[in-house]
Amino acid sequence: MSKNFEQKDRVVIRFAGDSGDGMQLTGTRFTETSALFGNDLATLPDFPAEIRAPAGSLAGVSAFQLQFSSQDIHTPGDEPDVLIAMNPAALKVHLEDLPKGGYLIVNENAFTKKNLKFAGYEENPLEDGSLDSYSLFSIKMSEMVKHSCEGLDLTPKLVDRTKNFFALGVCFWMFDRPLDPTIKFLEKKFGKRPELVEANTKALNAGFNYGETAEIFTTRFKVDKAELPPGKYRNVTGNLATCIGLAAAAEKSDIPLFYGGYPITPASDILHQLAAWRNFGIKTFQAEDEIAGIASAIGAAFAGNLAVTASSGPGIALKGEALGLAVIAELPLVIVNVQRGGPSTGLPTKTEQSDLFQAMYGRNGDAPIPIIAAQTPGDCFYAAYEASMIAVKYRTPVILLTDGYLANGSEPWKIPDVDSLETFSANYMKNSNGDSFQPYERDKETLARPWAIPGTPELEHRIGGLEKEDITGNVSYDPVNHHTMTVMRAEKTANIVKHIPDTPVYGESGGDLLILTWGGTYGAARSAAETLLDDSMKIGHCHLRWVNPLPKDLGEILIKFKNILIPEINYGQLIKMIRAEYLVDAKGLNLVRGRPYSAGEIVHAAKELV
Amino acid sequence: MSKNFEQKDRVVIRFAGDSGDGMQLTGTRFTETSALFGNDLATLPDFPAEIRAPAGSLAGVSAFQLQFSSQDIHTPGDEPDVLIAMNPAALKVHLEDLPKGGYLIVNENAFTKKNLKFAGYEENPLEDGSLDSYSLFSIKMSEMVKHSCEGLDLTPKLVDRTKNFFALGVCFWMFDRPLDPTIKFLEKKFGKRPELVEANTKALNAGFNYGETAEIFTTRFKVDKAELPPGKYRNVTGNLATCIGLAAAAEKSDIPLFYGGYPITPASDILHQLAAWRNFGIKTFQAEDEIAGIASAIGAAFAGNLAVTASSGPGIALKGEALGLAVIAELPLVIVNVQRGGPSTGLPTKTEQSDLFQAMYGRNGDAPIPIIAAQTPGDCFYAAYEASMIAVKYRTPVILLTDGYLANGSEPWKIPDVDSLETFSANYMKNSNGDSFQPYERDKETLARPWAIPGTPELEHRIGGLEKEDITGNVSYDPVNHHTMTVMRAEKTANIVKHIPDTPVYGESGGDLLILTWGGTYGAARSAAETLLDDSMKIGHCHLRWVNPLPKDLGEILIKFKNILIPEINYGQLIKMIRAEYLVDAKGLNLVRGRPYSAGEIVHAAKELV
Amino acid sequence: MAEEQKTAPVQTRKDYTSDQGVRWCPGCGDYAILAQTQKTFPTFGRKKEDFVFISGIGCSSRFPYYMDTYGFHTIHGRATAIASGVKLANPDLSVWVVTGDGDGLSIGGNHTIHLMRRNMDINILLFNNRIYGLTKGQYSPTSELGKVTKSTPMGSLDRPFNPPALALGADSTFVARTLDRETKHLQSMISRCYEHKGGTFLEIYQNCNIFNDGAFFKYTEKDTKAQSVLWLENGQPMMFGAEKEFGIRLNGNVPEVIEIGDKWTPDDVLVHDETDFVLASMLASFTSNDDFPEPIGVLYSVDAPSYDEMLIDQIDGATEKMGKGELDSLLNAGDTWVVE
Amino acid sequence: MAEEQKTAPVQTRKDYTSDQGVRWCPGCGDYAILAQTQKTFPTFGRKKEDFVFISGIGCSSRFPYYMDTYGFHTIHGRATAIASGVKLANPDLSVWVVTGDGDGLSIGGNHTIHLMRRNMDINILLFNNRIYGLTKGQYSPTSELGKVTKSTPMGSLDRPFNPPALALGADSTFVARTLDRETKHLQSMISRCYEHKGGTFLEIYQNCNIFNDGAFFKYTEKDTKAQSVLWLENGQPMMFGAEKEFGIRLNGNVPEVIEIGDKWTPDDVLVHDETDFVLASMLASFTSNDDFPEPIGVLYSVDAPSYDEMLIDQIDGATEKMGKGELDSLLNAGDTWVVE
Ligand SMILES: Cc1ncc(C[n+]2csc(CCOP(=O)(O)OP(=O)(O)O)c2C)c(N)n1
Ligand SMILES: Cc1ncc(C[n+]2csc(CCOP(=O)(O)OP(=O)(O)O)c2C)c(N)n1
Ligand code: SF4
Ligand code: SF4
Ligand SMILES: [Mg+2]
Ligand SMILES: [Mg+2]
Repeated sequence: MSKNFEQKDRVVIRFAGDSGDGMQLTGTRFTETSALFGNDLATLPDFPAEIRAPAGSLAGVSAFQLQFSSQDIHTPGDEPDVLIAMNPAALKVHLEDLPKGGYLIVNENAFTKKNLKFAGYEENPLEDGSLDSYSLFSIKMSEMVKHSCEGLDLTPKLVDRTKNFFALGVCFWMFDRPLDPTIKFLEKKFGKRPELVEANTKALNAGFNYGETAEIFTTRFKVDKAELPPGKYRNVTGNLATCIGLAAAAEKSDIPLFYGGYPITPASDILHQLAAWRNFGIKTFQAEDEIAGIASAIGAAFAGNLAVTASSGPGIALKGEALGLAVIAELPLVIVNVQRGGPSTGLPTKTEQSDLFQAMYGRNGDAPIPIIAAQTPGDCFYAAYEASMIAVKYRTPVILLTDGYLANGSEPWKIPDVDSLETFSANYMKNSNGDSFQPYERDKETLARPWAIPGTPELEHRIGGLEKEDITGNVSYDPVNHHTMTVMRAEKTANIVKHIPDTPVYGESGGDLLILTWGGTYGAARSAAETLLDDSMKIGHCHLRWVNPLPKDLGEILIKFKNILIPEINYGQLIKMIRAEYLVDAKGLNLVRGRPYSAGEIVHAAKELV
Repeated sequence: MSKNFEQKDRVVIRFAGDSGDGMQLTGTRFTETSALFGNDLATLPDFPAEIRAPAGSLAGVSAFQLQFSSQDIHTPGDEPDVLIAMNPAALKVHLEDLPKGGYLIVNENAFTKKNLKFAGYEENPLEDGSLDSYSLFSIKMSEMVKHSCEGLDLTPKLVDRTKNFFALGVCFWMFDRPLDPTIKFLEKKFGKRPELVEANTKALNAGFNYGETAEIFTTRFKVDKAELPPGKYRNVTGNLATCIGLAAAAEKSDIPLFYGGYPITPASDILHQLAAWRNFGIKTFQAEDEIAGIASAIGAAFAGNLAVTASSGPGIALKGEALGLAVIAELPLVIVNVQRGGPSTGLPTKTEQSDLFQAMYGRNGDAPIPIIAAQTPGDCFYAAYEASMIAVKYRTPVILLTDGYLANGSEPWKIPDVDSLETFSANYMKNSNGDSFQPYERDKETLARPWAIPGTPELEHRIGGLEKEDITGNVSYDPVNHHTMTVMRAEKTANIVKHIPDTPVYGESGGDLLILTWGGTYGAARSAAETLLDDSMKIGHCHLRWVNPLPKDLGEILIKFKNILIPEINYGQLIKMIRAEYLVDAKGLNLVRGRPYSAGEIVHAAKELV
Repeated sequence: MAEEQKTAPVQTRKDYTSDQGVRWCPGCGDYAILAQTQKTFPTFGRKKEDFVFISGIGCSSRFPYYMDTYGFHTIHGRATAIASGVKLANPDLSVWVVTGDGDGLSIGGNHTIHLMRRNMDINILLFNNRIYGLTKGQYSPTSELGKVTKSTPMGSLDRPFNPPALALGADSTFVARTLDRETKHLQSMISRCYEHKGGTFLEIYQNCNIFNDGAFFKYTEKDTKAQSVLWLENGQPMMFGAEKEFGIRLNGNVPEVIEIGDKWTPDDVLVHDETDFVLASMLASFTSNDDFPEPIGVLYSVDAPSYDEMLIDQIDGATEKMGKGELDSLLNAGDTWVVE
Repeated sequence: MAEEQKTAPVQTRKDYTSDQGVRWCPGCGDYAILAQTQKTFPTFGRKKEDFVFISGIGCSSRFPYYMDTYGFHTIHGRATAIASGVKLANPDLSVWVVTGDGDGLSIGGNHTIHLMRRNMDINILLFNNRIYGLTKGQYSPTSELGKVTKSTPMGSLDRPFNPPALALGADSTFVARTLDRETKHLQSMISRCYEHKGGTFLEIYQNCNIFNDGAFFKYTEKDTKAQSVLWLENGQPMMFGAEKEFGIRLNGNVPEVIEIGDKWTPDDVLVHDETDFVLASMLASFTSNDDFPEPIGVLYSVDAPSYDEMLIDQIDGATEKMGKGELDSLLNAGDTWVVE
């Protein structure tokens, strides 16, 4: 029986189930398949805090949302068009986001008395009519997979675990996606256990066939390829892109990469990924804590490596003192903060932008550090590359801010041409030209000091955390020298402004409202700007890549707008910097809920303001 | 032979010598004597960085300046009227500050070839005429004390060590001060070694008599008692005043005092002092590091103590993560930062105000903490008391900022009447009134949560660093709750504004220029304001005690002035907060030299601006 | 152990069970440890409001939420330091630290060893699963060399800590080890900790069935357990095996395993003495050493004054000597003068 | 010790003397240690640009400024961690950490023990003066119990660390002790550190004549030295006293001091074996124990692969197996598709 195909520009689909139901995997498979198909897309994994909650509980619900589209999109979407709920708890948690009329696919077998009670349902919502306003597809998935796996030598528990692939099969049918890439994936993942490959493949097929044959679905959807710029693409998460960016910087500059860090959600994957690239000569060191992580990186930088440390909020807090040492020692160093919900342990698996001030000021004394922020998962590559380049060129620590949303979210990423990447090199000091070596004699252009690494004959010298004498680098307690050096450090950072190109403004270059953003808020703000411009509003969107120093043309841009709106996922940080610097009465949008803004929320705030 | 007495309002005297010459002791003795005499005064100890430099070297010079006056004064003075230089290095380092015509007293015996060379003198300045423009008194002090100590059973080295008391005797004569208190002091200090008491007393007397009999001095000076408000006085350093303030808060509130910390210059004396007060039931714990210091304090706070930790710049940086825990746990805690020169190890023995931003933002997430700053050494008492009170009343960590200048400097301090101190109490939760206990149910007025301490029956409960559910305090990952709690924490801090009285403005309440200060810059700014007002300028001086939250009337004050000048010993921190908050084009005075401003520098900057 | 304060009503496990749902993976060894703790505490006859559980961060560190006592789930690695503050503020409390091999030995290693050397009267329960559970499977400082984990895809390069050896090196006054699956032994070790005056260190081998399943099966599963575990009992010869057919003997000062029979009799077997530091060091060196059985039980226990006790003594002594401090005299100390 | 690279010109002490004025108090034990280091290094025949000195903060941590090698005077307690990064970045360097009892055992204790367990090929020189010198005289984690200092006016309440015991507990592969005043011994110990493959821990008793004068006079002054010091030599019986009239004997597994004469002969004396962990633990327990002489020399030395060495092996292995990584293939890894 053939069904109608309805053409769609974009679809938002959300998979939700128990932590044990494999929703992250399911979402990722759908993502990869759609990426390979050629859609533009953006994802939002949303897993529970680190502890595994009891099966079936509200706390244990894990979800993965993605938007895929035939057009250029910037966010994982505001509300889902399709919600897959694998159990009552998932339904309970996520139903409120599904607009009336939305598609709702559930695993009927999971709606047992016990699970219903666990989720806080008095009645079975599949039966009490409370879901009447949605397009409900209640499927006995567990039963189905039991049938499809008949004859295989597997425990009932393992059989039941395949039901996410059944659900995936249904979705693949609905959106007309090929099964092949997923089958190949299964073969690779479970290669050593062919019975698992078979069971999951059967479940996947069963789901697809169910869509095809069951009477219940009346429509299928077509979401065409997006018109992406030509090139070769792959799908990357932000953390992966960060790793590739760092590795690329090391390869291009021919400086060995060293990573010192300590596991923490959501930054750990950076360590995991880099540790797997030993054949690139990359050295990773899982230290005993975050302090040792950055300390080892500082040591590696002193010894001539491209040194990196990464962590998240609380771990970055621990690095503050050592960051000060990197500042005064003027050594290249990249510090990645994959921001998460704070304060304290806060919301470890949720996203937030609340560590901007910590990046600016989280250490003693006047200790300026340049800060760059990535704007999309794929952009983490460029941001990491640029952070490395600036660190080396200017001999300075650089903080790279990403966040949980960027780190775990993914998007199709156009693979850059190796040759297109700006080259840079270590420029290690090789000899002292006969004169006595001056470790704090600076390059006129960059104000960088020489990088003379241990092992180099005749450049033996000593540095340290006490104030240094200008030029010689000797310890100095001289009052005037201290002022000179304080100013020098400030100017060295400010000087990086030279490197920052003119700031592009999307939309109008002047008018009623400028939306000013940094970091992961980019996508939602850009979508909002598109909507507002479609409504013929006189607005612009300006996104900051470097937060410190601020671009030199920003002041001129700001004064061309009557209003300035700064949405941040924090209680007001960039806004304070902008107000202090430009004395403009910018307004903030500050909803601190551990999740990205929807474009709609920014549209709403913009309209309120104008 | 009687000499003329010249009447003076104020005198600035600076003792300078080798680290081994006892200049800090000499200065302190002069200070105590002048304080007892009834002068107003202010002091500025200035010792070399922590390492003991070789005797006679420039790096080893230690100095102590004080201003004493018959009037109300606010600073240790800009330039010395009298410089005592015990060796060539001390002369070399300090001569540039002595105005032409100033009194210069030197120990002629120390001007040996070796010492001269060490200090970088080619010629002996006592002989080459280069000191002609000063009133030079070159005294063979070492020789004198050798004579005065004749017959005592002491090594030549120990005899020579008494020469600082000879110099002190000369100064006592010059300014007509009694020797008695110093002799008593010597008896107490060297009680067990009577020969040292005798030797030093002899040296002191010899110095005094030398003034009396030698032909070289023609003038003595009289600096009358100051008209201080009536009351009982003592001389206190800032660190001592901080300790008394904390102990007083504990006594008044009847909450046991706990101090957990790790030694660091210039905060260590707080630990030393509190450790000596065991009979007050004060518990001090020298932890293995700063993190354990604050961690133990958080534990003690949880268990119901008035918990305190203190450190300086780099040590405070280490406490950032734990501070976040104190914020989310909403426990009373006082964190003292005796600021010093940064970044990194920086200038450990020099003063600076560059940790304001670290206090505001030095931790992950949105984690607001109220900040109070002491303005004079004696004011450290009140600031510490107030910090404790607010911490307990509002169940919040409070940061108290002092600095090296306040901590080591001293002034006459009017001893407060015990009864005049505002009382407060722990208000521990005693029982749950039969209902189940809600650890995050708040007081309507203060937004404080209950303090239910271990050992209390029926109030067993659990708290932690994960986001808490409003009211219950249970772990919550709910997005809306997180926003609610973020706002709540911000408002709880903002709410302390209720407690802050109207901001007094010294001088004009509107006009050409407002000098806005915080912390230790108070004294120089107030002196500058006095000078400017004497010059009939339309200026005011406004000093902030609470930096977070800012007082509610500050905005109204600022707009009444055409210009705002913010002198800070940092590269611009309060100024950014003020510009962001009030959108006023305030200007900074930012000389970062590890030492306090002179009043003259602020006068100069003010005149430039208007 | 602070002074016991007996309380009348008899407590049950329920008294120590909080209303929070337990959130560990099904099958996690943490459940057993929680259960035994909740069962053992009522036997102490102590008022329950006197118990405080402090933890850091990790799966194990969730523990305090499930005990209906005072509890504080703090930050990673700092539980021991925070607990020190609790104990010093109120030495009458019975303070327990729950920590993991990452929390207590990696980031928190320093606070742990300092607590031990100070002999702070605090009980440390270290849940050693030889893995980072909460952050999803990186190797820990107790993971065996060469371990393949998320952060060491080609095998780890660090030699592991031997926790009892470290504790002895840090001069702990009580060092013991037990297993999550040995309910009775676990209970008895918790009781021993409670009874010990001064700091205690109890390492609990705990199975993380998700990221490091079976790490201790050798010591817990029927077929291997008897030959692999040396159950330590003070004053008893060190024998092991299904029939106690093996023993530990000192050959000079070198330990060796002997088989009881023709050549050796039980009299040749070394007798355990909990107060012997050198013996304890030797036993600790058996850890994960294939030539020897794994020592389980109390390796070392000696009495020494605790820090908290000495602090109180110092305060009492000072108060006796100088009189109870008065605020007024504090304010008026030193040289003073009066301005009229 | 990384591979030695011989260099032609003969070095002298001057080659290791920097142009910075030395700024310790006159009489400080640090001078002697500096002098012996500067004298010993030329004997290694190593290119001097290969030496790196890393220190934390403290009087002792000023050390790198005075050595004309590469040097980094870092932050308090982190020298060992920073040194680890230096060594991993360039294993060909000879990396030395200079630290104090506060720097290396108080704030930096954790990094120190982790470096040891990892057997990172770095040499730690711990200047133990049992006091905080730089901050002007607070007690340290090696100060004796009851010590009156600035921060403990009524006496300290912490039992001190025993550094060699701690190092053994942390599984260090080389543990030794020497004295500032024993120039020859000091030199030989520095050489032993240099020669040892893997991490070394050398505790140097150092006199702080300003804040803790005479802490080790018992072991350095003529009248007490002979009876108080046990000079350890591998393979030699443990004898001491002016005439070597005393010895250490094992009574069962309990050590005791014996006097050679009627009852005991040198044959009864225990022979030192640097590779015996239990023996080393026993020797460590003599520290500051009045019943025994103070063990000075190499307590323990065993070979084990170093972390840095294994890391290089792992890189080489991976490169061999997977081929040297190419940026292009890294960029193009995983599922890719082409948009035309
Ligand atoms: C400062 C900081 N660093 C890192 C983390 C991340 N983190 C949480 S628990 C943990 C390790 C957990 O291992 P372990 O202590 O062995 O406990 P387990 O989960 O195995 O019980 C890590 C690295 C954190 N929460 N805070
Ligand atoms: C983070 C930090 N905390 C504290 C200090 C202050 N401080 C510097 S050195 C030191 C202790 C020095 O003792 P030790 O390591 O024994 O060295 P010594 O001076 O005795 O050689 C302390 C507490 C600091 N510089 N930085
Ligand atoms: S991850 Fe391991 S340690 Fe953590 S709860 Fe699950 S089984 Fe237990
Ligand atoms: S204070 Fe002590 S350790 Fe420091 S330099 Fe002086 S004598 Fe040496
Ligand atoms: Mg673990
Ligand atoms: Mg020391």
